[in-house]
Amino acid sequence: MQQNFLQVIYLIGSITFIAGLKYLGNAKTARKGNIIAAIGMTLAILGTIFLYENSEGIRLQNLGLIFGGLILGSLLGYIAAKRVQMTAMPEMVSLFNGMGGACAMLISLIEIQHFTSHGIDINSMPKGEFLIIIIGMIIGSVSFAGSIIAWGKLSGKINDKSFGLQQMINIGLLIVIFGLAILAIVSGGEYTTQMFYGVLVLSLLYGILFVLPIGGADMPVVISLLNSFTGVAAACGGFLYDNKVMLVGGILVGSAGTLLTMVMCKAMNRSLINVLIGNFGGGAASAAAGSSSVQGTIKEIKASDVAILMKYAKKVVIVPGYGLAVAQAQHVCHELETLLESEGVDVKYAIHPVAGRMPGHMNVLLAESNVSYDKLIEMEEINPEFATTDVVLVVGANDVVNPAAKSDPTSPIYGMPILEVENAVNVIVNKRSMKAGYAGIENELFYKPKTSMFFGDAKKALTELVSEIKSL
Amino acid sequence: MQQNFLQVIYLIGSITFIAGLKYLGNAKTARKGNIIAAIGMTLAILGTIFLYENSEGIRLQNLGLIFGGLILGSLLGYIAAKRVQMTAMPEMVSLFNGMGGACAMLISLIEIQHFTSHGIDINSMPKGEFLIIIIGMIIGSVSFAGSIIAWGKLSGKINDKSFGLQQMINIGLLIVIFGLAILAIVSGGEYTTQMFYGVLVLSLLYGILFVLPIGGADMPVVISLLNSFTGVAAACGGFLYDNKVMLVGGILVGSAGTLLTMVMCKAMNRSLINVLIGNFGGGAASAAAGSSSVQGTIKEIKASDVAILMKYAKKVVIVPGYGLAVAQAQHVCHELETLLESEGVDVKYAIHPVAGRMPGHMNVLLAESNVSYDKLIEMEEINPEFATTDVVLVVGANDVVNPAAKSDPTSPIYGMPILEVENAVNVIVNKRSMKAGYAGIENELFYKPKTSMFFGDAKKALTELVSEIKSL
Amino acid sequence: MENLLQFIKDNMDMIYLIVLMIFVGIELISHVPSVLHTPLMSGANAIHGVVVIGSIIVMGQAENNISLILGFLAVVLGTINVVGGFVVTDRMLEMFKKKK
Amino acid sequence: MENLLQFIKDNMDMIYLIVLMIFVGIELISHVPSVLHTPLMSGANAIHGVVVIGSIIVMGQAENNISLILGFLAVVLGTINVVGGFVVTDRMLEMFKKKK
Ligand SMILES: NC(=O)c1ccc[n+]([C@@H]2O[C@H](COP(=O)([O-])OP(=O)(O)OC[C@H]3O[C@@H](n4cnc5c(N)ncnc54)[C@H](OP(=O)(O)O)[C@@H]3O)[C@@H](O)[C@H]2O)c1
Ligand SMILES: NC(=O)c1ccc[n+]([C@@H]2O[C@H](COP(=O)([O-])OP(=O)(O)OC[C@H]3O[C@@H](n4cnc5c(N)ncnc54)[C@H](OP(=O)(O)O)[C@@H]3O)[C@@H](O)[C@H]2O)c1
Repeated sequence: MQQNFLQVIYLIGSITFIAGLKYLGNAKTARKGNIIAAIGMTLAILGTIFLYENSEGIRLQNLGLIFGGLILGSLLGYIAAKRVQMTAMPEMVSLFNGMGGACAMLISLIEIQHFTSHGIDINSMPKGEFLIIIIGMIIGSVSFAGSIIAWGKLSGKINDKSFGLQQMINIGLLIVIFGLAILAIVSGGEYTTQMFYGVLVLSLLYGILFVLPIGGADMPVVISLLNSFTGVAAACGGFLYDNKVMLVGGILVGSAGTLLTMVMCKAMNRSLINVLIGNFGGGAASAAAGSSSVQGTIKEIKASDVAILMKYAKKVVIVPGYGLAVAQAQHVCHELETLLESEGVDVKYAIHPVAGRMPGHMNVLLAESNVSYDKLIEMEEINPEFATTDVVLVVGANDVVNPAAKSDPTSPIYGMPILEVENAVNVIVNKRSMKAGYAGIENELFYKPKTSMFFGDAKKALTELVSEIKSL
Repeated sequence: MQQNFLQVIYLIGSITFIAGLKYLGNAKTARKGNIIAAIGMTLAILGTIFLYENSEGIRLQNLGLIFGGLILGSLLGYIAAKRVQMTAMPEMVSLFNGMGGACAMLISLIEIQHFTSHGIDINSMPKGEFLIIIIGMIIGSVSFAGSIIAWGKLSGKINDKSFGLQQMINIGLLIVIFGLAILAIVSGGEYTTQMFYGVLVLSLLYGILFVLPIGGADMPVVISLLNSFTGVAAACGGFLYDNKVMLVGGILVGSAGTLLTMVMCKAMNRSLINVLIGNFGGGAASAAAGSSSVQGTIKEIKASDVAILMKYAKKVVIVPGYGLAVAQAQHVCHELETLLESEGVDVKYAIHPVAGRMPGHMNVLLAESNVSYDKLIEMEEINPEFATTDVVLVVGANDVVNPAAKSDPTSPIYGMPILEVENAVNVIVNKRSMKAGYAGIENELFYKPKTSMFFGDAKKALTELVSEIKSL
Repeated sequence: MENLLQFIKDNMDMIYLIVLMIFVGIELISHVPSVLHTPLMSGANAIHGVVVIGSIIVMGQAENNISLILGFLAVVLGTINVVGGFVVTDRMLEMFKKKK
Repeated sequence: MENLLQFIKDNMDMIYLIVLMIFVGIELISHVPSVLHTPLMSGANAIHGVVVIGSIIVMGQAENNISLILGFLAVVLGTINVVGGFVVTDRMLEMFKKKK
């Protein structure tokens, strides 16, 4: 009876996961979706604790410790999630993802340990079960180790490291891991346990080596991929315990995550293979930046002149980019916007889908400083408007306004849709130097007669600009 | 072994159905999707014939008759599908749908007959099984009878018939059907078999009465609804025989069909309830047509004047509507288009999503007369173009160009997006009279100074127009 | 209540299948352009012709004449649904293909 | 080969479940605007935290100290994944809400 009830709870949980993910895909319902899934998860967890019986009808033991773990985990998770800076969210997600992977890994470890601690020969374990345990462990530990590295890179604790034979070594490692795993399952010899632990160690190593060479800016894609890995690891747990809600949740994240990864790659105009092997977001970028192919003279402009231009403009469009996020200039940017609006200037933001370093980065960033949602205009909508714009202020953006994406078929960003700022009357670009952005390529826009460069750190430059406008 | 193999075949069949339906939803892949699903279906049918064993391990008997039925059915289906006129496709679909419903109904009948012919008390049948059989029969026969009526109405063999208490009677009938069905299942008395046949007869009657009062123009919606009914009936069969491919195919069509029905209603700016109860597509329309609220004078134009206007235009947009289909004027319309193009006029077609009497009606119709796909422009795309159009020729369309949809909140079509032809320099409307269209309402457009009425049957009028242009 | 729970438990796999199929069906349709509604309806119509499998099973176990006749009829009608459905859909879609 | 077929047959329901879930997952994502990618990733991240249920089950059957310690760790980590995931997603989405 109670078991049947638990199954119904699991069904409800599964439905909330699907419905939640569906709602998450729509801006209007996204928050509701998240809450729905969270409620389903709570139900499923509490149901398990109070109603679960194993095949012999025995209830769960150690309830005290379980609750202790739940409370401790909730506290830690809640505090971490509440404390994290908006700009540090991607690495936070990566860290949480790593925890999930570690959890899957530990489950497999305990299952094996459980078996061997009774002095039973591990080879007597049903093959199917062993297979699932070992797959869950491999995926879980790769996801764990990889996520930790991704977190370290994004938060600047670990640098890109790549050496010559990296890809070869990784592929070799993968082969060894799966070879050893198969051997452990079928051999039936006396070293099965040792092989199992060998697989564990190598998987962790692989997770590290897999993520280490990938450029820091490609991390959102990698995190999304590791996310779907953890989903598959959770699904393995569902198989193992014949637990439908784990299976549904796991596979759902596995498939949705894989597709999301591909969609993200596409928005950046790159292929997944490229991200994983190409190493283009990291070292290569800085290397390429040295070789300048675009020639011409640039025009500098001072804050006081920018102030005059903007104050007497009818319509100003601000193009935020990665530099705005790095400089944490969103608040002063909002101040600039309200100031101009109070002077009767029409101010809008042009949001490129992959500006910044994560999808929606600019929306999140500007929303943090209370910029109204209506002022954030998507690329397709704003592009026709540039023709009627007096001043475009590009703040820390580079690739997303690079005309090479439209004109130069040899450019690595060729084909990516861009913000067509050159149609405006004046273009003012704020950045610290002439250095390239993420894609590591020169930007012809900076050399156009219409364009004036307004050098400086975004936060400082905008602060100066605001005080200049005020003093006019 | 063979049973396992059959299960794999069913799995493949199920996947082809899902993938097929997915591909059908995209113009580029739609044909492939249809073929994929057809292949899966063939596999599933052949697999069943050669591999199926019942729970006692007995193979299927009567293979000769089964093949005979398959061959006869294939021939009839193939010929009917190949012979049918493009414009008669909706009623053909309805007829096919009715066959599927009849098939589901017959399965239930045979199951019961099978039971009783062995002299076993029908009440000893497991309740769950009986429930499924009876539900399958009710839905199947409603779908069968309803589809036949829908077919009759669309092909003009049956007229709309509605009388005062229609809705009351239908609801009462439904209550009796389900009451009797429940009684048959739970009572266990000696009249169970009689009750079963009673349910059958009443269900058929309900199917007839349900569709009879609905306006002919609402038939596409009704067919789509009956389509999803047959899906559910097929799913009942899947339950009965624990047959996954039937279950998957049935539920897929059941849920997709229900949503499609709703989407279709929405495109016509009507609610499903309205279609089923409202009776607005039929009698009401002609009734309302009498009461004219729009006043003004109309301007008539002769073919020779239209010819001059069009020949010396730079850009002409043709707006096809239901009248074009009725008059079968698509071929002469294409002739007109090529003639004008050869004179250097830029000719396009403006396709409203619900022009005609089925979604996509205009596309299908014009494609039949070999109009190039690039010339068919969807509403959202063509609307901004009217401003630069010299002559709009409206052929047998009415509601889809009615400005009341935008300006008059009391109009039944208020809120429906329309083709904004009034922005063009000249609007020429071809129809036979001043009668209303499907929605039964007056059209202010006809009284505008820009508009000239070009009366006559579409085929005749366009033929005349073509010869006038030639003789210029 | 207990009965109901037991029934749900026993048919859990079916229920998951049904729930998921409903999601799949709805998701598949919700982004379809309106031009494709009629072919889509027609294609779905052919797919529910899968009910013919039920009639084949029933026919293959028929023992008396009434069953045989009704079964034969069911197979014929079901097959018409399947074959006619797919062919008519293909004809509709043929018209949509891009012409040069 | 026979083994494989038998295995497939025995796990047919699971296989249907998996296949359908994959369809559902893909369909759900394929029409999502790119602004929502990060919250979506984060929400999905919280959902796979369902793995914590596995750790609860394993923990509830643990008998020796190593299992207890590892199990406790697993529960804590899994819970961090779940709670942190949902909370951080909510925070992200909070920023998207329309402000007047
Ligand atoms: N959104 C995503 O999901 C995502 C994920 C991964 C990769 N990407 C990629 O990231 C790129 C995004 O384009 P983007 O235009 O936003 O950025 P970008 O092309 O990377 O350019 C950023 C620019 O900001 C400047 N900058 C850095 N720090 C600054 C500071 N403190 N003050 C002022 N300027 C500063 C840099 O120039 P200086 O050094 O001269 O100041 C740099 O050129 C695209 O190539 C996209 O494909 C996006
Ligand atoms: N597409 C769908 O899926 C679907 C389904 C159901 C309902 N509907 C509804 O159908 C309507 C479609 O709009 P529509 O503009 O295409 O058609 P409409 O509003 O029904 O108007 C058709 C017009 O064609 C004229 N006509 C009839 N026979 C003709 C002939 N032989 N030669 C020339 N003209 C002829 C009629 O006027 P005369 O009698 O004066 O000639 C009539 O006013 C919408 O209201 C829509 O909601 C659409």
